[in-house]
Amino acid sequence: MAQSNSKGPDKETMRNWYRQMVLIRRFEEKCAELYSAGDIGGFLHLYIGQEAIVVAAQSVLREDDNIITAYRDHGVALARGLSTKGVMAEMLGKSTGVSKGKGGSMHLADKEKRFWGGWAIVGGHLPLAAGIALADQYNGDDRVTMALMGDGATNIGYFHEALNMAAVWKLPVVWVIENNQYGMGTAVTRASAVADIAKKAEAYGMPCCMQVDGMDLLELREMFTEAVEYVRSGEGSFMLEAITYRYRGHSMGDPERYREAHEVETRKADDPITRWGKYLTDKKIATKKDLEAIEKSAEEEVEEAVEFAQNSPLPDPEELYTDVYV
Amino acid sequence: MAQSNSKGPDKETMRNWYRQMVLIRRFEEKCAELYSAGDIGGFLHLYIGQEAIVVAAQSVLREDDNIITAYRDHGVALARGLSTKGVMAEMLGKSTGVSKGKGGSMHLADKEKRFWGGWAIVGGHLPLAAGIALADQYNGDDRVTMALMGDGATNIGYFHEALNMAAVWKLPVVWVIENNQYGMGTAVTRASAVADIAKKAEAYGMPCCMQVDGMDLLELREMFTEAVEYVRSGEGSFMLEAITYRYRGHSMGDPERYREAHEVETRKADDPITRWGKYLTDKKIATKKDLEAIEKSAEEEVEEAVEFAQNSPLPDPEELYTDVYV
Amino acid sequence: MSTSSPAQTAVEGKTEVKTYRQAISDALWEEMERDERVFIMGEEVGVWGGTYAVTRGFYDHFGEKRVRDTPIAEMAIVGTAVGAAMNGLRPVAEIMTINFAFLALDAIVNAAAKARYMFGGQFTVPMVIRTTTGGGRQLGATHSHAPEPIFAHFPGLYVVCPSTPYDAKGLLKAAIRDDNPVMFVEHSTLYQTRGEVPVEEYLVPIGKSDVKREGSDVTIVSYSKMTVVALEAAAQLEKEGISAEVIDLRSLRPLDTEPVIASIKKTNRCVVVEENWALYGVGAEITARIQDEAFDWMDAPVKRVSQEDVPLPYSRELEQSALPNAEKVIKAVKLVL
Amino acid sequence: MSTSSPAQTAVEGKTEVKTYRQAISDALWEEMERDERVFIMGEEVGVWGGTYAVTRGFYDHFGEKRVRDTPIAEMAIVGTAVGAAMNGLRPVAEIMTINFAFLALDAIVNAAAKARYMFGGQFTVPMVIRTTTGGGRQLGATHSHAPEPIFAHFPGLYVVCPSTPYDAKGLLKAAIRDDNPVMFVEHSTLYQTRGEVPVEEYLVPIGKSDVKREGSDVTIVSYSKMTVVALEAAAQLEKEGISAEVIDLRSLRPLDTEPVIASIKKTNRCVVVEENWALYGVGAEITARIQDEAFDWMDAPVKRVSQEDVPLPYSRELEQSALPNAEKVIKAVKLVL
Ligand SMILES: Cc1ncc(C[n+]2csc(CCOP(=O)(O)OP(=O)(O)O)c2C)c(N)n1
Ligand SMILES: Cc1ncc(C[n+]2csc(CCOP(=O)(O)OP(=O)(O)O)c2C)c(N)n1
Ligand SMILES: [Mg+2]
Ligand SMILES: [Mg+2]
Repeated sequence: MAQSNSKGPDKETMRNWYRQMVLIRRFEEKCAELYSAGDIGGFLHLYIGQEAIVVAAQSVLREDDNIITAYRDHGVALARGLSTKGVMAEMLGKSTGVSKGKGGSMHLADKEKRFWGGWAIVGGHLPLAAGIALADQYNGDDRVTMALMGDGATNIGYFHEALNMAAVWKLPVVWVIENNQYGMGTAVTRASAVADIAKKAEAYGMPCCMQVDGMDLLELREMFTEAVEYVRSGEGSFMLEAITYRYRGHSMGDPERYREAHEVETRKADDPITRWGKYLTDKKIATKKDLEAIEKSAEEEVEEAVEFAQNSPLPDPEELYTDVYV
Repeated sequence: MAQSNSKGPDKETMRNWYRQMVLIRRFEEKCAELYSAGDIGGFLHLYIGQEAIVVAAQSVLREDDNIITAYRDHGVALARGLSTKGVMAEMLGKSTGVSKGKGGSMHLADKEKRFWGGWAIVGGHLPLAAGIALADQYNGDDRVTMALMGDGATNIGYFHEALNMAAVWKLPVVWVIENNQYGMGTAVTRASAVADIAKKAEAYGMPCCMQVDGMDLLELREMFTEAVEYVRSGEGSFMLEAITYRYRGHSMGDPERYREAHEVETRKADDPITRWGKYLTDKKIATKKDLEAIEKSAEEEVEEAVEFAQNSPLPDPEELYTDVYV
Repeated sequence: MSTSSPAQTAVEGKTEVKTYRQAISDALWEEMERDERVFIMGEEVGVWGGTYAVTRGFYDHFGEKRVRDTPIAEMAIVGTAVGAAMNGLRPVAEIMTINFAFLALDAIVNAAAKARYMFGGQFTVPMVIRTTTGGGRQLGATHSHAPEPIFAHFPGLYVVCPSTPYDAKGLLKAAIRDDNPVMFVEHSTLYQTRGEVPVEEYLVPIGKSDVKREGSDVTIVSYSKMTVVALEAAAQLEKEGISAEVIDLRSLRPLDTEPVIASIKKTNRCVVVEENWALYGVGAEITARIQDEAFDWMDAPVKRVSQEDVPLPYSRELEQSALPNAEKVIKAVKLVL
Repeated sequence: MSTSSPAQTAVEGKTEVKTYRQAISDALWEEMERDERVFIMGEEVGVWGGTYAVTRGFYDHFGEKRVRDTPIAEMAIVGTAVGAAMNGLRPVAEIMTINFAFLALDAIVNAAAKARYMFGGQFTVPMVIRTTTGGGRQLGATHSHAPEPIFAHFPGLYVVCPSTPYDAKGLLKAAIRDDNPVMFVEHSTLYQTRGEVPVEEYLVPIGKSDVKREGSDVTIVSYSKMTVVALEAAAQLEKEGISAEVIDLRSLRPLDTEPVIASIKKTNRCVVVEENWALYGVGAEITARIQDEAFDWMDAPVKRVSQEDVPLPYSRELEQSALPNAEKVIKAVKLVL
């Protein structure tokens, strides 16, 4: 899965990144549909617009590295290679879901794949990331833990405590800020004293990549490679801020009073998938037809996942009482 | 009380700073005695070694400015002009105490004097400082709020949330870090990712004075003047880090396994009171005899306070039930 | 001033039908109009208009000085409000949902609730923490708590949990005017419910339980959303010839059990309906008081209808099966009859 | 394995007298020797040796990898321990006093207690949160809480509160070996108390209440320090010819009321002694269970002896007057007789 050799990725791999991004987007679009139809409940946070980040991140991680994120977690799940069926079944609250239908959209995880979960309390997963990394460091494993968070999360106490502790203990964590310009409806500058969020790394004496273009898969990969190498070398934590944008509302039902439609349209013009598709065709790594085939296959995968999920049974009523304690 | 005119303080005022520092030290020494004798209970955190900071701070504040601190609060109380008797009576849990005997050493306050309290949860008073300042800003008052905290407090979530909010809202607070090298037994560098604590100000885009010599009353005054002027001008918050040292244990009963006796001795050699006394005599602002007289008068004030406290009645048993609700 | 509720009694004077959401919004609006010192701060209360749309229109009308969007920083939201309250303002601090209030527990308990006592009565902390509670919306385990009793454990604080538009409006206005810190807990599945609300200004005093329905066979005690569930159960029981009295606690601190005891002396039987987990919950406290104050009047043990003792799952059917509902209440009533 | 306690029963096998502090220290030490994955982290646990001296000598012996001083950062202390536990270690996270655990409530409730359920059982969180509780030391309102029931409200967590050196050692070892998150609450005024502790290794199972003293006239239910108070009261009552049975809950979650119910069926009378405030506390829960499960055996209402419903003041006499003591327990017993 990982491609961190110096020769650079092969064409197949590069096409696969395209597929991953498309898969995430189609998946998200389908979720929106299913939510409107009442098949998905709760809160639904879509990753549309941000796909390049997690695909780039995942592309430089080893299979045995760790990843953890917040509630906007479908992208991580799919890029990490969780089964699309299992993820979709979770959306529908079915027993075949990755969390047995108990977690829902915000609480996907796969222990085997070392995806330690989507967590819905803003910032709450950040000390968990530190702890996961601590266990590896403790055991002498050279695994890296990647922790994704939003811009808004950098204002909460958890962020400060976790990053400081990680820095003091030189824990092997790549802290990734997905700066999509808003925490719900609050623009970064209305909530954070510094617009340039990566400045916060200075308070922890932590190296960082600032303002990475989160719409550019290659730039992201370069920066993630640097970050992961640094962290794996045992030097401690690293922070990376990717500038991105979510096209959809914060979650379904967002009245979006905080931005103009044209702002969204402008941003959409710089779409990470379109951009990567163009790169692939420009560089003759894929033809237009290849891309169409990929898109089709991704769509089919999503359709099959929906079918699987819809045909899956609900959790047994007795499941209510399991998993509370070991 | 305040002396922020450009002509500089008069001699009387300068001698009075000496008296304030001496008063605090004598008061603290007496508290240690009374604690050992069992007259004071709970936790007792002495301010010995750090006296110059609060005296300098207070010397540049207006009477109607605000001040708030943590549990190491006797110095603030005395410098702020709370009655020594009332403070000592509080130590002894008497009804004549500044908090009616309900607060004790860690919870002194005087609303009239706008000393908003000593607070015993590390960092817990920092958002309170923001809120006090917010009320002034809201009302168009040009008051400054001064919030003192220890080095250890800069690692807790409260610090981050409060400072970020204060910066976003441009609240008129001078954030003062009394870096006495340890949070209980943990040296700064073992707890904070950055040894140079004022670096944390950068995460809030906040101006700061780094590494002010906390044993030098004049340097402190200069820096406090700058900070207070900046804040009063409406530009927002300012951070100031004073390097200091507590001679005594963290609280009574500290086994002090984290430092060598000679470290303490070395630091004591650079005592703020001795230094200020020397300045006064060198500059002929006071004679040795003057200083001795001041010391004697401070001691008497403390003795009178003890007598007052000891002769004061305990709170009426019914006081248990008052002040819970308005 | 009337403490009756539209759920059972005709409100005196002219009324109009309002949603719980609108009633709360009106209360806040009126208090902000009345008193310049009242302001609201919290996540998304401004530009967004409140995630439950309670403050829609406030930002444009009152401006950003009095309708303050905050960073995601629950400890600071509450702590800052405490400081502002001590220094003369009357903040309404919104914690988006009560789940996030766990992060602010220290500020609530050690600052808001203690500031007065600990300094010998020097300070007052006239503030309201508005928040919203409850499960049943498939939000998963972290976002579906109804933990009011843990906050109500602490002296120095009031905890108010209205169940109707009438109560919500009158109690929020009373909370804002109160000089003590009040946690005002709305229920996220009640915002759309409707009820009569007086056109004229009124207050509902904090700390008075309210008989929402009179009955003679059994007493059902509840609060917040569970009052609606209890009333549903009572309506169904009536068809079976069972007359249930429903008492709405309205606040968990102060806890007014007088009407409960009076009712028990009439019905001799009681069921408590609470959305929280049973352990150390509201049902436990009510039961303890009843057996202490009406021991000889009890003909059967008090039964508690509570959330199943598990974290709430996402899957709809599973989640619903964990929550109290009218059916479970009816079953419990039949057990005590 | 014996669940009896030195407070009332001879422990089998060879024993030695130890303080509560030493018993806890020994338990932790032995478990760290036994299992490389066990480590301790918290404020001042290392160089200082623990503010209550429980980890004195650990730093030198086990080194800084396994005895980790942390910044003052309670949310991160608990959260980091949760992550480490999920990833294979068995952390003991010390929160210096339970007052500071309010800051970590979200990490305790939404991470530690939910991680297993919410992800369908994928994760285990084998960790212990060691902390110390209680008032009575003139620490003032912010530093004198005994709020165990608010933590015990939440499923997914265990809350253990030992009252004797024997229980403390056996329960801490059991907690460390348990695969669930356990909050282990020591009492700050019990560290100096002494009792018999077996020389041989033993465990005390979590979730079993313990009859600390047999009696026939009245049942006194308590936990932690209040068990000591209850035993004191029982000893005095004996002189007056009143035979009190004392039951130590030992854990508030799981809550084992079987021995309580059995005892009530014998004595028909009960007093609960709790250090926390009464409202939504332990006494409420115990009372609710008793009246539910032993309704017909009750000859008098259960009485609760709790902390007065005020924040604890600093002044010694005032503070003492707010806390439960033997005298108050005796008074309550006489009320129910
Ligand atoms: C502690 C806490 N407070 C508030 C919320 C409600 N909330 C959910 S997401 C969110 C915004 C987070 O913004 P950001 O971190 O930028 O992530 P994004 O949603 O943009 O990916 C808020 C306020 C929460 N889940 N947790
Ligand atoms: C939230 C919280 N955690 C822990 C403590 C215990 N404690 C009291 S003082 C202190 C050290 C604080 O150090 P610092 O901020 O440097 O202040 P100093 O005592 O040196 O003045 C600690 C850990 C507390 N009071 N509050
Ligand atoms: Mg964002
Ligand atoms: Mg310090």
